[in-house]
Amino acid sequence: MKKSVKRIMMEANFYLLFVNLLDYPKRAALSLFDDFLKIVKNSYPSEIPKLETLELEYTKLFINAHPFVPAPPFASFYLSSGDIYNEVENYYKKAEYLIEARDFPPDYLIYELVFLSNLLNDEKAEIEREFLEEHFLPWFGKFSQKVKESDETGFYYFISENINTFLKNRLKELRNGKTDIPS
Amino acid sequence: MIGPLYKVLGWSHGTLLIFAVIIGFFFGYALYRSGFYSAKKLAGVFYLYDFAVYKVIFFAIVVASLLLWFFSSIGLLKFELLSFHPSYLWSAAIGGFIFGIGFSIGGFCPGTSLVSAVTGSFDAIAFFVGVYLGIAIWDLGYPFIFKGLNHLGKIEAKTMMELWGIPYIILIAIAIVIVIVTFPLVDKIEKKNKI
Amino acid sequence: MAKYGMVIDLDRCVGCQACMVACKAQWQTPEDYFRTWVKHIGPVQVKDEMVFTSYVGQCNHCDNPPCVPACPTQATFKDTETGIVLVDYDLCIGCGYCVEACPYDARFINPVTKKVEKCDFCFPRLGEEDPACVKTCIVSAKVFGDLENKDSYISKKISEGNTYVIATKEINPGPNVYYKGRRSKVEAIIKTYPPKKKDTLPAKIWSNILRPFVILGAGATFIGSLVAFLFQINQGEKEGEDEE
Amino acid sequence: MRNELLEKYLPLTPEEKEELKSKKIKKHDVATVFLHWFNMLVWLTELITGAALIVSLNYAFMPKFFTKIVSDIYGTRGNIIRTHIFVGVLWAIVLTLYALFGWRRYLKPTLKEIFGITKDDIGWLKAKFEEVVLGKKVHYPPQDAYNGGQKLFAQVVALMVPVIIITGFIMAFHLLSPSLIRWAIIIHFGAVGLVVMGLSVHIYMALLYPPEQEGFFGMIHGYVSEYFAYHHHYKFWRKKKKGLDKPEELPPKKDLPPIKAGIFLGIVLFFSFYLTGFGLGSSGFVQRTLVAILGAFAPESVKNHSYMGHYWGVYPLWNFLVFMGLGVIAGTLFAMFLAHHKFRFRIERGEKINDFQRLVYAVIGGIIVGFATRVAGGCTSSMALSGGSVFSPGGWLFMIFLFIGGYLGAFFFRRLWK
Amino acid sequence: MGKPISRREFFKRSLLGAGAVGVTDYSYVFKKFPPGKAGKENVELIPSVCEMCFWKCGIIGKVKDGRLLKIEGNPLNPHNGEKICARGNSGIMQLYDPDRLKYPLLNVGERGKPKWKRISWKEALDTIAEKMKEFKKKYGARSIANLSHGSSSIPMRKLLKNFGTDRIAHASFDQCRGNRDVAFELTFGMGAGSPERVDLINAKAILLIGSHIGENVHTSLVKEFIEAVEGRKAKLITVDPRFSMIAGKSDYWLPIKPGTDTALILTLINYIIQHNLYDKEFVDKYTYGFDKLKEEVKNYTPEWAEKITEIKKEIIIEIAELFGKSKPAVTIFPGRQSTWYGNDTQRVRALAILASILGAVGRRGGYFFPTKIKLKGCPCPNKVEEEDYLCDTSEYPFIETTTECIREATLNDEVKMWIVYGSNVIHNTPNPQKTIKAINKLDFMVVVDIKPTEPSLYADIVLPEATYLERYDIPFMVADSRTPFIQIRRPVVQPLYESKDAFYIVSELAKRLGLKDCFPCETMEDYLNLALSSLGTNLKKVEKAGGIYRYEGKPFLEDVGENYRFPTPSGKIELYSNKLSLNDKDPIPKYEPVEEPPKGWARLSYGRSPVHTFSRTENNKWLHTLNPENDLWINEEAAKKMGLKDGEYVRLKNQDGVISDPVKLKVTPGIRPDMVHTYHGFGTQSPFLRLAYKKGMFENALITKIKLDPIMGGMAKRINFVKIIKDGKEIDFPVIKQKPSGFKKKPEKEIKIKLTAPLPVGGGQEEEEGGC
Repeated sequence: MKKSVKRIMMEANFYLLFVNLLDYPKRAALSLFDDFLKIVKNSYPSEIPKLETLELEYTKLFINAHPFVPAPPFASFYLSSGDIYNEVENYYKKAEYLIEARDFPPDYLIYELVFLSNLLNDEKAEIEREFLEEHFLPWFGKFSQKVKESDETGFYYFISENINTFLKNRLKELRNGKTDIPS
Repeated sequence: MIGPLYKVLGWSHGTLLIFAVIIGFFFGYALYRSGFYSAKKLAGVFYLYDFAVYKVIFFAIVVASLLLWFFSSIGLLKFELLSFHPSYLWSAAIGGFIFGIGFSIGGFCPGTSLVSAVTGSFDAIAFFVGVYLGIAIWDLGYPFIFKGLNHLGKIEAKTMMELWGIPYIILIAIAIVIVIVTFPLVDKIEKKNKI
Repeated sequence: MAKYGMVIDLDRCVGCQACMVACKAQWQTPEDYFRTWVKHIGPVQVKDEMVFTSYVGQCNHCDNPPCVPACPTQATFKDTETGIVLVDYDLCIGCGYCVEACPYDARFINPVTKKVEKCDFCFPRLGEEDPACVKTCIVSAKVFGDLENKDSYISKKISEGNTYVIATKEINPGPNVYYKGRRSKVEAIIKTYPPKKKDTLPAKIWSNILRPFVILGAGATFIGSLVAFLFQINQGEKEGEDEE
Repeated sequence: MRNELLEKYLPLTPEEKEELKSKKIKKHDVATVFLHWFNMLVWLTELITGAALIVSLNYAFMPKFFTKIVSDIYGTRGNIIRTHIFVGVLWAIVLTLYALFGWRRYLKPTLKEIFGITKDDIGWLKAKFEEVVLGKKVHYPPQDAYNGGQKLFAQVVALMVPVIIITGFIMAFHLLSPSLIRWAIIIHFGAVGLVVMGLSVHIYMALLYPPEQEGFFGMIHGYVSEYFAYHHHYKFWRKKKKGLDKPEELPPKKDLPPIKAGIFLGIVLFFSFYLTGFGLGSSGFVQRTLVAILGAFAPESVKNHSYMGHYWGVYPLWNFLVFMGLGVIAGTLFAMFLAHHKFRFRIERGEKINDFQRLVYAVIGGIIVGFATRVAGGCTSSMALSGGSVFSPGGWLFMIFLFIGGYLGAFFFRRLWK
Repeated sequence: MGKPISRREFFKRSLLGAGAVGVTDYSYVFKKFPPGKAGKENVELIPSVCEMCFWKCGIIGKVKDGRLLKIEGNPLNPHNGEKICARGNSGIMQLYDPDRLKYPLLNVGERGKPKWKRISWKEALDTIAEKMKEFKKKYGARSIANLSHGSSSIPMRKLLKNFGTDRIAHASFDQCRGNRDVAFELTFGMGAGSPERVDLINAKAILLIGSHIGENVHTSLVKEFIEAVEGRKAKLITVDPRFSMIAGKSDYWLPIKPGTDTALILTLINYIIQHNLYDKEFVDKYTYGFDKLKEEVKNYTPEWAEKITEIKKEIIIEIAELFGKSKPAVTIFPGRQSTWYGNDTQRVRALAILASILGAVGRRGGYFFPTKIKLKGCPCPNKVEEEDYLCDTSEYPFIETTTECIREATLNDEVKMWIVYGSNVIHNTPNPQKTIKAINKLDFMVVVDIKPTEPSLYADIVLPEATYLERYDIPFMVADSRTPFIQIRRPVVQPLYESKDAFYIVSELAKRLGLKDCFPCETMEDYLNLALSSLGTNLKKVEKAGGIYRYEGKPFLEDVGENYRFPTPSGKIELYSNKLSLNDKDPIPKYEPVEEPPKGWARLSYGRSPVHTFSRTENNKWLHTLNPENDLWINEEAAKKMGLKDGEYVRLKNQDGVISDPVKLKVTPGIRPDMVHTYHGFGTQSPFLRLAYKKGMFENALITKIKLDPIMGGMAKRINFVKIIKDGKEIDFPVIKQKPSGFKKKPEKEIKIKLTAPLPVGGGQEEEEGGC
């Protein structure tokens, strides 16, 4: 059946692009890499590693590794203040969302990015700004730093660092009131 | 530290606002000390008896562009991260023209009228109120009459370097030549129409 | 009206630290801060007897708690109905005077909220269920109840005898957490972790120098003005004539 | 009136007394009066809420029933501390503004006065001591605008106020470490205690002590009778009479030559780019303040307005250009201050038109310019200056057409300025 | 809306255009929620069973919106009730541990230095099944071995037995309670049970040898033990060279010389027989070989025992008298970890014999009988018989398959594939180097666990298992209880990541190995319903009843009938063991002296920390902060002579020259001068444990000399001797002549407290009416 316009609108937003790139590497997701370059206005120095090497790298960085997961994609690992799960779920509730997927703890990187993409679609700029400023960017910066320390290919560090800078600008635009997709 | 610091270092919005006040402070100081608190001096450029406005603006552009060019060439400033006004050529032209007329009548521009109003000039206050009215007219009329008038003649290029491929330093050189040529000329005109 | 207290049976306690974890799980206290603690003592020779026990401690909700007067804004107070020493978090400015004043080290400044945190006998759970530590204590060494009502289980357990409090002649704020069991164990605890009188320098300076100075000064000037005013009244109104 | 009175303090003949009593002399100017009573209000609330906050045995100032009453008024004790902090912050802001803007005119002379302790002041204090405590008849040496006691109290207040503010901020916002907060508490209480000591004498002297009656009303409308001034503050009276108290008039500075002004403006522009990445701008200030004002009345319609909606964002005033505008105002004031220019209400116009016409044309010019900034998307500072320096095509085009429009306009409206 | 949508236009084209078809749709993550009606506010209470250790206490998970908030005890559980220990409380940290295994991983690097590639479950299980079939064809089914531990490994063992291999070793046999169960099998025909079947509540006297209850926390056992001793005032005799926590609560503390426990027990037996303190009527009716026993033990006199065990003979006599007086309500605690000096099965048999002659079997206060009921399960019989042990039983007649046998078999190429299920074989078996050597010879290795432990370093495929809070498990029948019951483990939260429960793994493998008919049930719930149907109930009903199904127990002789036949060859309690004599082992336990530490050396003993289940809980953030490292107990007098101070860090060197990590000293009078003691399970070498890595001393490294128990091959580990190394210098232990001792607890002065009286004020002075 033909995808509804809403669907297309929902799909066409940069957070979802980041989700695809930061989730387990799949050929379809990698094809979006050049769109990613366009958004973050940057060019990838060397050519993109093969899918197999990326799969190994992703598992080593984010799933399980020897000696331990260097960059666990969970907010509670980087934020030390109090009960992070409550904090995150309060944000979801505030934006009138209830987290359905339970195969990851609520502070999972992919869930938070999907949440941001929903906020963008429903134009809840205020909550998006607050979520970025108070919760997401503080830990994503540290996460990307951890990725830098152990990412041999440099591919995932490139992605996380550019997303980090991009989202910082996004936050500035949000503060200056420009709620549309940044130019 | 590589400029622009706000974007590279990712300052928080609050820090940006503090710097906005500081920059505004020196901007106001510069405008005042340049004598732009008096409408007579400002309007002089159009009535040929005091070209201070022309000289100050042009010289400021030359100095600023020289510094910008120098810093970005030695890598201390990422020129592409500066924020540029989107280039709507036709709108700029029409806007500029109307602006000129208003300037010659009122004797102020929004910034200098604020400076002069603060120093107690009633006509500056009147002008400032007028600016509010002008903008209000535009805002309220925008959806019906003026929709799109501000987005005419859009071009992609953000700077002339992009547009014509002329390097930055060459453009600055041209500006300097203009300054060298026009400043003495303007002094002569000024002396002639001294009031 | 009630006065809640606790009895910790040192003979029963095996030092398994389940209470510490249950408390942390309930109140999410930050990293290595605990509202209740289990400190192992021994085996050590006390008089002619070998003692291996654990000092299970927490806020004793004393009858005249030294922490209450130490708190300038009276953020911490002894709740009259339940006798539990609580903290009003609006008023707490995180100065830590109470932390210093507590002879049992039962308080700490929570680095996240920057305010004081202590055991409050699981105050929010008070009506429905026992405090988390009492409920999970494997050997039921911890008993919680109302000391004032005579036929409560806790009063019976105390009146059985051999019940002591961690207090000394000099420092006895009237703690409401009793320690039951062999005397040698309680003595070992008091020897290793005696209740301490700690006074911070600012508190000392305040109580010995600044406060008397302020009260005397303000008092003197106030009374001085009053006396002058009375003096002036009975002298009668000499309307503005100039004294040469 | 004998002029040797101007030299030395002499006892007055009754007629001289009558003469002096009838005349008025200015003792406090408007700002000081406003500040005094504002301060009185703040201290009243802060002392009440503060005292109501400190209730524990080791610290309490006031008896139990007092704290009971106050906490009943405020409902929960949480409200007391919130009010205390809010009023404290407000007080701190007003004082800093007063210190910043009123430095040359008010603060500096007053401080010089307060801390200028002379032999007479000490003499006055000694005499006061003897009179009150030992009951001896004493003769007071001539005094300045503030006598010895008032100077002493003023010094205490001047020193203690910043201490109270800083320690207050440390406590209210849990700054740095708990141990620092502990010290802040006792210093805060000590400082307030000191001030309260002086306050009770100050209140007694001003309110109840008959000879100072006039001084009290002096603080309301700013004037006292010459006789009061002569008798109580002879040196101040003498200085006032001899007209010595005018702040010395510095010669006004001339404007900077255009080249130097251009360099200075150029540097400012460069730093704006270097620090924030944005150029200068002032039309944005007007646009956003307008949107804020309209938004106050009809927030929904402004928020979703096709054009104004852009500027709503998080909050229209919470923006770079708005704060730059505030900076411009501050910068202008400071420039006036440094250039020793006086604040003059004036209207500038060409000879041929009268003031009213000038105002009308100014408004018309403003409307045209305002409208033009929306069409072009900026004004001289943002399009011409900032745009020009990065050589944005729009910027230069705007400047060129500006001059064209300007000369055209000048041709038709030369009557206004020639 | 006038907002410029050109940007979005741009995205749409790119996202839809270039291969967007493969882009996953993430709309499943969130559900739009009408304002105000936020998620469920109330907190659900879900009963389940804890697995932080193997004791299986009943727990309740407080869950809100599918997220676990807190774990508490299940009041309906007859054993632990609302009580759970420190580890039970901190289960939540294991659930949300970022280092957990999340997806099946294939090691594409080399063994020991893994490079893991995430693979799907289908691919992982296909490969494993292929390999198993291939090895079965080439080397026979028994070339596949399984080393497992924990309740969830039972379905896997069932599968392997149906597949035809029986090389299944669980660490608890040869490392822990193997020899205790064998000893009880030989004496009573049934093991000691887990939880131990001792009727503590009704006991008047309890003998505790070498077991440190309280520091070793098994919730219901500790609860009942303390209730008996403190509540019911039973007399407790603790025999332990170290003054353990429970010794502090006992009436008699006997600091026995290590290795001489059997001598003490046999002396007690002899004294009781000589002075007719034994239960004549019970002995005649239910025991076999009493005369032979009487003959054997006749020269174990208290005087002799005093010299050997260094326990005063008066105390020994007093204890014997006490037992005589309070029989049959005497509990001789069987202990749990009992592989100490190499001849441990005989020692435990001596304990069993002592209990039997006191008549404390099947009677209140003594041992009681289990009550098992048959539950339907897998239909087809095992392809391999239980008894057909593969290890040569000539030398160790009653050995079950142990890790040691499998290691040996692998080294001589009999085993090609290991399936390590929930057991850290490298860490829990002595001589880890040998295990690694064996692993490297393997063709294929599979590890199933919840966290990447050392074995997963060498695994070819790692499978993530769901934690106990996320899975169903086989019904736990607690038969060893006076009030037997069955409890159900139920998932408290949905399994995180792609972890699967044991049944899914086993039933999928069964499909691929053609054993599907043996595993007809599709999911564990079906299996549970099948099992519970044999009791006439189903899963729903039991869960509604709080996850517990109680059935009627027959624990004592009076229940099973007076002329009960014990399941032993003689049908009676075999004081004289026929099986042992058949295998020419001593039918009646004899005391064999144990090798003493040479001059200057001390014996290294180890025990458990109340807060850890060895390495499994070390990485748990909360537990770690409670007890981050172990410390070394050393005698006060010896330390003074050696110039060592409390809290200092020293190293240990064992007789084979292995030097340990630094360990903190705990100087205390509560331990004999000729031995040192520490907690096991610290200083893990596995870098996987982010917090626990290299914290405390890994004492397993020091245990290089092991002695296999002659009867069942259990590994005795307390026969290693150590010296102290401080700043590089070796320090000898001084020889301190120990006078025979034995401490009796002085009765406490009864001090009545009137509540109204002023509170008793401490401070150390003698206060008549109060106390300190």
